[in-house]
Amino acid sequence: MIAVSVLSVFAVALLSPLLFRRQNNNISPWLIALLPLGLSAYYISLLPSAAVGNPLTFTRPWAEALGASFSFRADGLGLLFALLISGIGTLVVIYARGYLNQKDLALFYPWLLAFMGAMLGVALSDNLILLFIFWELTSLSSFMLIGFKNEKEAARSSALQALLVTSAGGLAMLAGIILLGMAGGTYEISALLSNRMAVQSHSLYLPALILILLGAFTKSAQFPFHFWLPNAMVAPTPVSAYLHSATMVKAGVYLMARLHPVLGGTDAWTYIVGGVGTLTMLIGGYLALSQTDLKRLLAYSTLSALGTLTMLIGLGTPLALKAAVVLLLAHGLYKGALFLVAGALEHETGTRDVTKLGGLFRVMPITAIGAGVAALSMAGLPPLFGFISKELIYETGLEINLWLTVAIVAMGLFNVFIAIVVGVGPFIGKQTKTPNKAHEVPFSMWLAPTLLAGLSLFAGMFPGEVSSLIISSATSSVVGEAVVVKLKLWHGINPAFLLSIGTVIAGIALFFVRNSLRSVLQKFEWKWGPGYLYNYALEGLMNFANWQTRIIQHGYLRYYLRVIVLILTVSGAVALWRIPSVNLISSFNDSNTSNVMFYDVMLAVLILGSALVAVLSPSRMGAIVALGAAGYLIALIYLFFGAPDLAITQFAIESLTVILFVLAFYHLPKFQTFSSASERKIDAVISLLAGALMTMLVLVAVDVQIASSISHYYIENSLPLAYGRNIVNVILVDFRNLDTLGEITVLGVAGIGVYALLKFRKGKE
Amino acid sequence: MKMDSLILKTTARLLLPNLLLFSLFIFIRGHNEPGGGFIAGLVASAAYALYSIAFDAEQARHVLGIETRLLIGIGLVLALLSGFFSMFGGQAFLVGLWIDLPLPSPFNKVGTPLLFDMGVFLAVVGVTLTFIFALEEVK
Amino acid sequence: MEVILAIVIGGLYAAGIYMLLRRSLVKLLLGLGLISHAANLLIFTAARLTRAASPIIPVSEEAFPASYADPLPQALILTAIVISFGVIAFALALSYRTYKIAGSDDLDKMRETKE
Amino acid sequence: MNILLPLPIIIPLLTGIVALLAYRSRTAQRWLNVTGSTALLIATIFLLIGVERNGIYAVQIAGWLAPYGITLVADLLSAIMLVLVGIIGLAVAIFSLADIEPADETFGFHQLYQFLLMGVCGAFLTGDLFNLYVWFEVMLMASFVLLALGGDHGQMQGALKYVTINLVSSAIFLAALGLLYGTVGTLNMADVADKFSKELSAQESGLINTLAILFLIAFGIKAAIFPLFFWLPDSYHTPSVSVSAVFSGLLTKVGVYALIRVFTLVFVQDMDLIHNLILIIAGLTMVTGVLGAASQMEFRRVLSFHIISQIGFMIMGLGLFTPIALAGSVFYIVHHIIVKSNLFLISGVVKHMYGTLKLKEIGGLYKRMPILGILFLVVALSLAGFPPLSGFFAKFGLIREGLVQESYFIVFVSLVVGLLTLFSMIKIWNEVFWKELPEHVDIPTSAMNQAGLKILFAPIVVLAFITILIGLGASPIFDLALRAGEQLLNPSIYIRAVLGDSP
Repeated sequence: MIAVSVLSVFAVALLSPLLFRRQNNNISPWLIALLPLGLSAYYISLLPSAAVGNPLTFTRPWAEALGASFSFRADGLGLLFALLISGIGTLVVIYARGYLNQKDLALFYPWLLAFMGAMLGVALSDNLILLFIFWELTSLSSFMLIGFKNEKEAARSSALQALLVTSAGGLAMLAGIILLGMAGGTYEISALLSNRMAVQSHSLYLPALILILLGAFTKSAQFPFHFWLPNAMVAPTPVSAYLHSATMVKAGVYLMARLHPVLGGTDAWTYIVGGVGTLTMLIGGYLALSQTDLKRLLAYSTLSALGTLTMLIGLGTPLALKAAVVLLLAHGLYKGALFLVAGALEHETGTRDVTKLGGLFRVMPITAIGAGVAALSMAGLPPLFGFISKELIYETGLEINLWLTVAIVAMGLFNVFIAIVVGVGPFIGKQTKTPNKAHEVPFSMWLAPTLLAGLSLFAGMFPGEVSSLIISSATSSVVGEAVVVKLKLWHGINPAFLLSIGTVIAGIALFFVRNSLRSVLQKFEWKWGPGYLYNYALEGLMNFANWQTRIIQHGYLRYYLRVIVLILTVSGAVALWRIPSVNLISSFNDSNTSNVMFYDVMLAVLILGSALVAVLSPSRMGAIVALGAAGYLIALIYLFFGAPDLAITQFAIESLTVILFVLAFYHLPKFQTFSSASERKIDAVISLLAGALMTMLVLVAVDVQIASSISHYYIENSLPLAYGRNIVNVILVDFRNLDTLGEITVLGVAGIGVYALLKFRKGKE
Repeated sequence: MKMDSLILKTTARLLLPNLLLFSLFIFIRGHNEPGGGFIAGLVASAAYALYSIAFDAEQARHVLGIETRLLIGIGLVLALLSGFFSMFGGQAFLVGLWIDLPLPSPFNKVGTPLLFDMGVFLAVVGVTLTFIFALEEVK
Repeated sequence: MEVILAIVIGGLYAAGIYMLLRRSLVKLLLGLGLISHAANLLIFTAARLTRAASPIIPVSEEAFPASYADPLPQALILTAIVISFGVIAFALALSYRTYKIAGSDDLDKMRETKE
Repeated sequence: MNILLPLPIIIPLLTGIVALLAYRSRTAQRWLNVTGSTALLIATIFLLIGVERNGIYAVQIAGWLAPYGITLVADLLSAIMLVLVGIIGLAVAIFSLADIEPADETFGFHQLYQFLLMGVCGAFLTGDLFNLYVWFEVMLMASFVLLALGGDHGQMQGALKYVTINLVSSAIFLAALGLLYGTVGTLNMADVADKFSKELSAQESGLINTLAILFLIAFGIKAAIFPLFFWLPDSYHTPSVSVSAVFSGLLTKVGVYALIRVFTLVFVQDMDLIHNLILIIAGLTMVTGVLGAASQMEFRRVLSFHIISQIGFMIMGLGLFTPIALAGSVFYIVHHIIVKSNLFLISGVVKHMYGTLKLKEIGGLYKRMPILGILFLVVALSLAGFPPLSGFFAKFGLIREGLVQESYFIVFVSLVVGLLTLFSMIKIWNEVFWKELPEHVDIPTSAMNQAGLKILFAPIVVLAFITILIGLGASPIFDLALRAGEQLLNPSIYIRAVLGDSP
């Protein structure tokens, strides 16, 4: 049933275009939304059994030789994710109906749903290979969605960037998964979880960890791989809300949380994951400060949140993990809402520039309320869920050390500022003039943000219920053993609370100096970031590829041949040289040099002479005649050494070849010398060396006899069994007649070819 | 390309049947003496090649009386067919089958290898003449 | 004797390869011819030479004399000769056509690597 | 099995000959081509089923004892390759009905096509090294003509290089054969293997190593490995699309097959050095090929360079030399043949739509033909090793085995190459499907009617479906590949099947 829940999304994705075959179909999006809605209900129904540590599982064998199996498992962490995915998914499906036009929807929903299915697969897989498959599918569907407005160059290049960065990480992760499988003896996650000691003491632990983390970091846009996420904001806003804040980018976080019980707890884990997370948290928040584009602002703040999550998982204390799980949910709710608000604003006003937006409360009150509540949650004010989350994070910091606390407080400060800029700023003050005249958005577009904001409020009001329903079991999955989490809204006045008040006040203060803050920060913009490096590397790669291809695949046939001949000569010579007791002198031994007669030498000299003439002759006729002469002389050799059939055939073929050459050369140009003298010298050396190699090969081979020839069989059986006295002929037409069949086929094909080449005229039938 | 020479023409006309007979001779004795389908085919083509040089390709084609590509096809078919007989008897492809005839040697043994060789002969003639005629007919 | 033929083979290969490396299409064709000679002679030599009788059973006899030339390489060479004959004929036609279209037999001018 | 084994040679030969005899009728030849290809597919499927159930088949053609006559042998590798020939043969035969120009048909396309298939099948079936040479020549000769058929400028330039370099390869092969025969006096692969397997002197094994190098070079040229692949990218984009599709699927794979065959059967003694050499070559082949692809801006040229890059993956398994690695290679070959031919076929539809394959002059096809877009994406991503398509499992098996064998360098290279493959596939996607049609370009009013398009689409859809199927049903196919790999690493089974139980 879990498997069905995942696969059903893909099935609907495939079928959804059919819903849009009719023009102007307003109902289809609602129909489609029923699917994730139903899935949410289903996943909620699975929560109780997960909470008591008895998650629903499903396993079918698949590619067993490779270790892949079709197994799913719905524990607390998986269900928390699945609910975020299906719940926010439902709202995004509805939202998109208002945001995009009818024509685009038919191409949009399949990919959105494919993404949803892939994401559910990631969350619920219990096999690392299966998880990886879904993981890559999220990259692909994300690629298609980022590039949705594919006429735009920016959309295409951003989509490519996101795909390349996440796929690169994905490939590293694949290697990491394989190593982990080797260390832990299985790819089944639930089995690995109980195998922690074996994995962590294995020599492959560190490489596996680093490689898997590379996958998680790229996916979750951790520094220094963060740059693709802001660029991905070219996607339609529903996509940004869904993929790039609430779900996909958290896949990396999910993976780290999922594998924490196996891989976590070591120094390497703490320093790498915690360090990278902290860096990302600060850099993301800092970069957000100077942004004025709503979506980029949100994107950078998402980076900061992802960094925070990573940091918390890296720290790995029970408190930190609890804080991570809570933040995961809180962030999904408020950030999703804020993105959708941003989309609504852009949709209505035609701009996303916060400096151009103001006073929209009057015209868009419902959106404004949703935005405000979500912003308050983000800023961490009670009684919203964001407050609970923030308090936990502050406590974590205080629990560990001062420096971390400072970093966390800075993050909190950034968050307050961003929340106000995005969720409050556009709605207060004087109404500004915008490209389009703003109205309240339609129902389908305000439903999602307000509902998400409402959930933030609800969760903040009833933290106990939320924690017993899902947070506890999710935290248990991350910690690796059963823990009970009791969340409370009010902890009393403690250091964390005091810090909260401080950051909120400071954040509001920052908001009032936002313009000068931006102008100061923009002066310090750092263009040599990893994004720049990406472009530089891509360009460098292209230049290198072009250069390499020009060098190798230059189109000059003679240089191609030179390389091949040189490789043959050099490798042949090396191989010969490695044979013990081979040297030039020993080849001229008695058996090889005996039995030489005068006319043999004459013949050899003549053949070599004609070859030389063929090479040096300035006239075509001379060369052809020389070639023919060489052929005839070789026929004589055949004749002298007991091969009359060969001799006759060689004679006949040579004559015909000469005729063909003459006929063809009649139409071809005279000999010309194109190459320079030095080229000719080089070629002469190369060919002489190659010739020398062949000579050596023959001499060595003639000296070695591993087994004697099988020919005695032909001699013995030719007459009694094949009724022929000419054994060569019998071999050709009987013993090895398949060769001959192939050979006359070659001839026949050559005939067809010559005919086609010489007679072909375009258009002639 | 063609040579306008009366001597050549006469020679070619005279040589053609003789060379063909000679090629048949080479073909038949090929199983026991140097010779066989290849060589015979080359000799036969030489006869037509000479003719085509003396006259021209078109007249040579006329004397040949059959499209050269068809000749290739027939040659290949014969060679292939010779391999089928054994398959009908449940043996492998291309196994030689022989029957005895009450004739003097070398005609006393007739078998599929001869048919095969015949295919080789025709294919060689067809191909060689395709080459030569096509090259001669190039404008 | 093998030494002599080995040198001849090496010489033929050298000549053929040298011709292959020329820029002129026409010379390339001659190179192919020379290399095929060399290869055939190589098979012949590598299979060991003998001045003994050719592998034909005399009509008067039912069995074969003790010393004979190995028939198998001969059959192989025969096949190879015929195949290279077909190949060279095709190469000639190809060169003719190329020359007609390109208007040159300079191979360096035939390097359409980019499209 | 007496009947079944030579059928993959007989069927195309007979079809080709009949088509040659019917040279006057274009229609008859078209029907013959499709019928013959269908028959071939059926025969090869039966053969695979038989070999899978009963073990290696061997038939002594002409009925002579094993090392003396020519033996046709079908082990699992051969049978798998033959089925692939059947599939691609039929797919491209159908595609060609709408793709090939009438003039090319008149001048023998269908005949040549069948002769090509015959050569390929012969190469996969034969158990005799010289016979392998003959099949190589059949295949090459047919490919020469197919490449040149149509005779335009680019084709001639490509054909010249293709022909010359392949002839050089044949010459090296022939020389190696001659030397081999002189040394062991036999040409039957099983017999050679048998004779090599006894105790050898240092000089003997040294010579065998030298011969192995010669074979490596000769087959390496045909397989298009680094740095011997020059002929491929300069020619594969020139002929009609059907021809490049069948070339891309089958020809280089014959070279790869031959490499796998001789280096698992014949040259198996003391080959560590050569295995390492093969791994290095595999890495370089992957990298240079994929970089070449990245630098190209023509649809088929990109695809051609990718063939090279993927040859690297195929021989990677040979270099690792374990059952799973060889299974990975076999699986990779299966996947590659299906996918690569299909990509060429898709390029054919594009060519019919736009009249060109230069990426700069194409665009906007996603909106025009979304289904073709999706098909391309499925196939291209499979090529890039994207899960859960066929390419993923192919790559996965190789990479896993590479890690197990601690050959980290080649694993690293193959991962990076996978990424670059994705990059250049996406380049095609961006240029052909996503980008808007450049303004200065006019779409030619396509002469292709709906019926013609359907014929073009049919094989594409089927092959894409097979790609997905291989991915989702990876298990049985990988198991089959694994058994093929195990068979390859136990040459004694093969030798016994050919020579019989008594040595």
